[in-house]
Amino acid sequence: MKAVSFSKESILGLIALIVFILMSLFIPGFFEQNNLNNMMFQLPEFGLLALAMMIVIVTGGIDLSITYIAAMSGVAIALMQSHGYPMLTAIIVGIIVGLACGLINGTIISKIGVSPILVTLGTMVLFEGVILSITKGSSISGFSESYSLIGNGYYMGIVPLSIIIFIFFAILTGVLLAKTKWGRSVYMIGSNPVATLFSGVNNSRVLMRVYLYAAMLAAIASIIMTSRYNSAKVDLGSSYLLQSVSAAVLGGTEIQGGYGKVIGTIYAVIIFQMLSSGLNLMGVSRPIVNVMMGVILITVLVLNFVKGKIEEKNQKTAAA
Amino acid sequence: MKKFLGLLASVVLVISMLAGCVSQESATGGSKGKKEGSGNDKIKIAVVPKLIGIPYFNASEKGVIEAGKELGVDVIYTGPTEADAAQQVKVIEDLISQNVDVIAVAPNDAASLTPVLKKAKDKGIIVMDWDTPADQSLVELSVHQIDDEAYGRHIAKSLIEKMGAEEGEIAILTGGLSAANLNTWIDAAKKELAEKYPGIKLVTDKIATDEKQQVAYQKTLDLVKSYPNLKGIMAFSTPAPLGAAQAIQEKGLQDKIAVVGTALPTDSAPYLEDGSLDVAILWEPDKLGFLTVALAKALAEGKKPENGQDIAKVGKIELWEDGKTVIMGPPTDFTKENAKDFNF
Amino acid sequence: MSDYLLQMTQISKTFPGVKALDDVRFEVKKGEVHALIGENGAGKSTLIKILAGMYEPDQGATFLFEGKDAQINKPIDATLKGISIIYQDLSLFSNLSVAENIYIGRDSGKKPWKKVNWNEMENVAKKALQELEFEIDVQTPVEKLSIAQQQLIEIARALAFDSKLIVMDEPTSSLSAGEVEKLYRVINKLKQRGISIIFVSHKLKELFAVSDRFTVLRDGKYVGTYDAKELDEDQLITLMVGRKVLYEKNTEKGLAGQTLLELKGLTKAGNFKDISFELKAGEIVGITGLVGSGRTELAQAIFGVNKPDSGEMTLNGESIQIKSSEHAVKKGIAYIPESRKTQGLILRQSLTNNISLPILKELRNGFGLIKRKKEVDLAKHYIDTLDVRPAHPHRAAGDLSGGNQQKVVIGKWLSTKPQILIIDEPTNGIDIGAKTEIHKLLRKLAAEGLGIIVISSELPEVLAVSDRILVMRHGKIAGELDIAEATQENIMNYALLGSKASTLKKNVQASKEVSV
Amino acid sequence: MKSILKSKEMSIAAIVIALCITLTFVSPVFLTADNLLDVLKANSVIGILAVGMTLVIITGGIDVSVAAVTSAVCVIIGKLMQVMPDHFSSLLLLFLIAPLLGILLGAINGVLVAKIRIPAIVVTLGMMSIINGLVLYITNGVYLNSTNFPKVFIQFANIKVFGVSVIILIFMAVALFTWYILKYTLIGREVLAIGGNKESALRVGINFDKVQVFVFSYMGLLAGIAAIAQTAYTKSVDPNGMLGLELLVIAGVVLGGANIMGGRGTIMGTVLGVLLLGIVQNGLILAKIDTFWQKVFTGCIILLAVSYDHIQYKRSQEKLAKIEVEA
Repeated sequence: MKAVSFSKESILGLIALIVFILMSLFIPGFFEQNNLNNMMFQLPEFGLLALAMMIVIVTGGIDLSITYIAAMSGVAIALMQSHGYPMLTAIIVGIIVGLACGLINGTIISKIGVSPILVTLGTMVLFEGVILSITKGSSISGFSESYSLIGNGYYMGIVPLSIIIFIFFAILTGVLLAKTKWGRSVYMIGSNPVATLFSGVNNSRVLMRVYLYAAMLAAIASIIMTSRYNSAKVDLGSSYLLQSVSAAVLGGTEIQGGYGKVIGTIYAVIIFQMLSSGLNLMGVSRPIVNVMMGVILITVLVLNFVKGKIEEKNQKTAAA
Repeated sequence: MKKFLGLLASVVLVISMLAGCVSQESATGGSKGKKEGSGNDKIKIAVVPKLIGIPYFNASEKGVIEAGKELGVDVIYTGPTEADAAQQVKVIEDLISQNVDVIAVAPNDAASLTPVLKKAKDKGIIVMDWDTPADQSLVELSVHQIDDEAYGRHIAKSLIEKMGAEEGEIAILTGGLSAANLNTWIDAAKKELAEKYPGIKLVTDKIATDEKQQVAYQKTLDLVKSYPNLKGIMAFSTPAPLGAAQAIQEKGLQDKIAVVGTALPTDSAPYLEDGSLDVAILWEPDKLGFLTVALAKALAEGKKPENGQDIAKVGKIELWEDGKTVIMGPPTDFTKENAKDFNF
Repeated sequence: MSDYLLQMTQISKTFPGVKALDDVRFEVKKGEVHALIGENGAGKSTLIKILAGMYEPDQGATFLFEGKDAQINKPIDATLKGISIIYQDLSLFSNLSVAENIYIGRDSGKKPWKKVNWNEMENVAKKALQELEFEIDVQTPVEKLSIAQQQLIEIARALAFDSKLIVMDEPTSSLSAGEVEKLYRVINKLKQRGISIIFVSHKLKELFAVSDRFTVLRDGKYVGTYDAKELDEDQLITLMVGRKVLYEKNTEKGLAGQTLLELKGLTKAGNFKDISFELKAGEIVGITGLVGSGRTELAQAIFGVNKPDSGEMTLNGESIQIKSSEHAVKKGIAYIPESRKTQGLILRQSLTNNISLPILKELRNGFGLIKRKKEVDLAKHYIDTLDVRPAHPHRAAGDLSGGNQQKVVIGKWLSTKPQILIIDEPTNGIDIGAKTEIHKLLRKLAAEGLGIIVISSELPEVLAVSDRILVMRHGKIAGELDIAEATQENIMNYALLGSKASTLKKNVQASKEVSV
Repeated sequence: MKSILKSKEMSIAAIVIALCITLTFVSPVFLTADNLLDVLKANSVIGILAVGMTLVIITGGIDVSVAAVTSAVCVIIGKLMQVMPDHFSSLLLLFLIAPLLGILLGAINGVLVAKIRIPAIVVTLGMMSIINGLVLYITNGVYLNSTNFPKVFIQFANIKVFGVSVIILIFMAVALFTWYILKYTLIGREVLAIGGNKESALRVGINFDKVQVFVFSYMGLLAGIAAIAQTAYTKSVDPNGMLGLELLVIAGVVLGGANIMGGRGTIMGTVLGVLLLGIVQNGLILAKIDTFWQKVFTGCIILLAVSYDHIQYKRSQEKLAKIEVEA
């Protein structure tokens, strides 16, 4: 209660800051325009997927199909554009395709009530299959020049456009979660679905929107990815699946649901991003980077545990 | 739903608002051209494989490292841990930050690398590809181990030869349905069959084996059961021929079904031995690595390769008329007899 | 010296911020039934959990069992010493069979590879059940049993353990009269065998029927230990609450206005059957009956979360089918469920967030964003009017005591301005002071024109608040009584027998049963 | 007890049987001993892991590091076999080392979950990342083929009893043994009890921490055994060969009727779940379904199976009348 100033998120922010300072000091090339820009270009797609995952986890679920939803809308956008449709139409269709995927997840989870991990396991395979049968496995490209600006362009010549899109959606997500009836219900369902239902909340509708919103974020991430990589393919961003779960959890989201903040997730994404870039600049072998990420994930949670123990002890002695 | 529509509208709005102010180039776009006085005059060459940690690219790494030592250049051999285009882009972006002189990349997905390679080029880095072609408008040089078309056809031809018959049923195994280079070879092989061997019947479309030996093994078992008249299997990607051969070995079908595929010699030795794998066709990946570095160094020094040029340790290379496509040479057939002679 | 089986002295227990027990002593003789009593929050359950090895007492506690110094740090220590505990919320495994549930824990602490002997397990279980005269296939999974049956399984478990000391926390709360009698017989048998029993109950009548001695706790402190013969019920209550309290039967009849809700033949298989009654504005209808008689299921059907199979429901004269809880809220129906902690409140969330949850829709500004200030003000309003303590709108609901939590739940529903309020066990687990407060509040709300349905097992409570009383039995309405003619006797007759006629034996007649 | 066990496995068994009947009509090859044994053999490794995962999931946990642990053990025993003499004792040593390694890695998971109270999915996710990274770093992905393996291991891998491969036998043995543990040992019943009601389990003196460490260590043990089976199956070690397998393992368990929230799950169900997945894979080729549509079919079958199972479960819950309503 009194430790408001030391919330999980602010500690994480502090860690992010320390990592940044250390890397800037000790890794040549880290604190350079070029590298900083790189990081800003790389972060949005991962950040958006991590946010999507976070929201789902806050309700106590998980979405294993998220990267394939992204790939699905990416393929839709690529197909539309390569068939000569205007960029905006293509983007809208892409988002609609993503939402349709979310609708499938949402329907089975919220209406039938099957557990999210099972449903999304199934849809993950299903979506992958659908993309494969559409693309025959090959990558689809043929984007307009202006489309590539979304992922590669600068706004006003300084800030990467994609990071602005990310910030926009991060704020949007933050506001939706903290300030709307839906967002509030998301936390409530994650904390106690029965009591929430008994308070007149339509749990099923809230869940449906959660999976739709996650799918929409995935679709936005796929717009950035397809634009950046100039193509769409079945495994577009597939390596982000477990990373986004890790980022959400490192960001303080409780895997059982009920708690999770946008800012925490963003800090976690930034930490992952800096680690990956920094260690690469140092020439650390790629697999070792993965090892480090695992170690950090576990270490932070052990630290949280220890911190909790100490606080408990302090409170006890204070009360006695 | 209303809210989502609203959201959508606002997204569109924001995009259109921003669109006016967006440009490809950063205004403060940093240093064009090569960094001066980096303290180290050695040429820095980065070689990026599709992924690291698989035998094929490990073998290439050996060649790259060796070339680095022998030719006196700094080499960096790094790539993603998964064959994921997104990760590969990151690796290259990080390499750009390290101010290398040359980047040679084996793209997982050529199109997806175009923007980042363009960025590298703009920074004054020489861009080339190896193993698999990238966007040809960006690369200075394209080093091919093999002529893809010829390679695919060669594999098909070898299969027919090993089957000992110009008709019958065959099947194709592949690493992943979305692997571009494998698809190119498969298409070439199919073309060869269609053109020259009309008696050959492909029983089903290529079957994915997830780059895993045990999956290839299972699928082969299923195949020989479903198609009892199967005479031959072409297996693309390095684990696939091993799995296929293992199945043949176990079911004792060495004489009935011919297996031809793209595998490394040491791995295939146990199967070549008893004929469950008839021939493994590949090139020598370490040579490819070596060649890539050698040509990269020459390029950084301003020298272009020539047709028929003899590269030490590699041999005569072939240069296409476009002036940038280099072919290392014909594929190597690894057989029972010669497999022991290779150490990769 | 040692005719004492258990001697606990200088027992204190501090939780972060609270001193739950303060220098308590508790001594149980061999072969006696010892009642542990006190209001909710007096520290009974903390004491029991210390005895059970679930909690560790603060420094300085002494603990003698059979005259010897005893260390009980883990539940297994208690089990090995022969202490069995029957918790009020039961400790059963719904996925396991009756036999296993009875046998479980017997081997705890033994080698993990010890072979489970299913035959022995079933024999032990059968024997224990025989003693309880409870006939059931021991292979039945517990999830298929009714609550009353589950409670018997729990008792059978303690019997099967050959325990020296059995703690029973509210063992009769869902037993029928016949089953209660069986339990008494079992208790007497155990006593004769020299087994000691600690009995925790709110039903004073029951306590006097079985107990030899009482130990009274108040506010975490030891009040005293008394012989059953030296006290009467009034004295006991005074000891417990420090003052004399009893609640009065309701005499002021509410002003029944126009009909709000009418049910006609509402039926759901396995839940309730052929329910018909009406609720008028300004009146309180009490629904009572044993736990498991279908009361809660009926309430949830009205609230839209348990859809009936057939029957008709009219609201303000219009036929309606409530499709969901959201729909119910929209139509002005509020439902306060029985379990505050799991169904009524979201414990980890703040009071504000809990109170505003049903009406978030109305707290939005033009952009659809929640007006936080208005929300907090609303919460403050209900915190003040209902006198919730501590009156801090940002505290987590879980930090509050039971009575205050219940007020928060009521506040939550009042914020929706309902026309019908259904409240299930309104004062379950709430101390007596808060109980009367809540009763008064309900009467006040009715006087303001609300139609209220109170579901309760506590007859004094039903009598204290209702204008009319419906008694449910086996999913049907067994009888309806006007407050003027209602007595505990005729209610119990309906609940147990389905008729007004009194054929019950004297000791279950609960003539003057006072529940605290 | 028996009746409910049956009903829980009923729906999955029904699906498996329906699929088998369909496939028998589609392809005459399906219902041959040869094919069925192949299917069993191909899914033995997943089956062994799924059996262990069943225990983890019954207690309400999950272990996504199984594939990583298995490949780590594969790599280590593969390296060992390169230097082992061709003697029977090598085989014995292998059967000692592999399970021990597995137990060690599993116990680390268990301790982190039980003592530090980090959610199982997070611990094992971290472990997966660490182990995979290390394996890749150390091996560089290099294959170890059977050329240098002791002959005795190859002989062992080729053992068949009445035409049934030793790998299937290992799977069967593991399944039976685990079934026995669950049904007849104290620890097995404690696993079920904890899954059923954690709070009650604590009250009756079950040591929750101990049981959690046990299930994760047991999972590790089976991962060690699975590593032997995998090596015997492929007769080589591919450090990348198990990537992504954890999802299949979990899918097998939950298809088999285990509740991901804990409490519900049987070995029989899991074996059926794994078989269902295996038969689908096998059937897709036998039924000559177009390559590109195979995943679509698999996804649909998973979705149908889990939805069907859940609807059945909900119905059975509805039927469990809590109140004896008078007629």
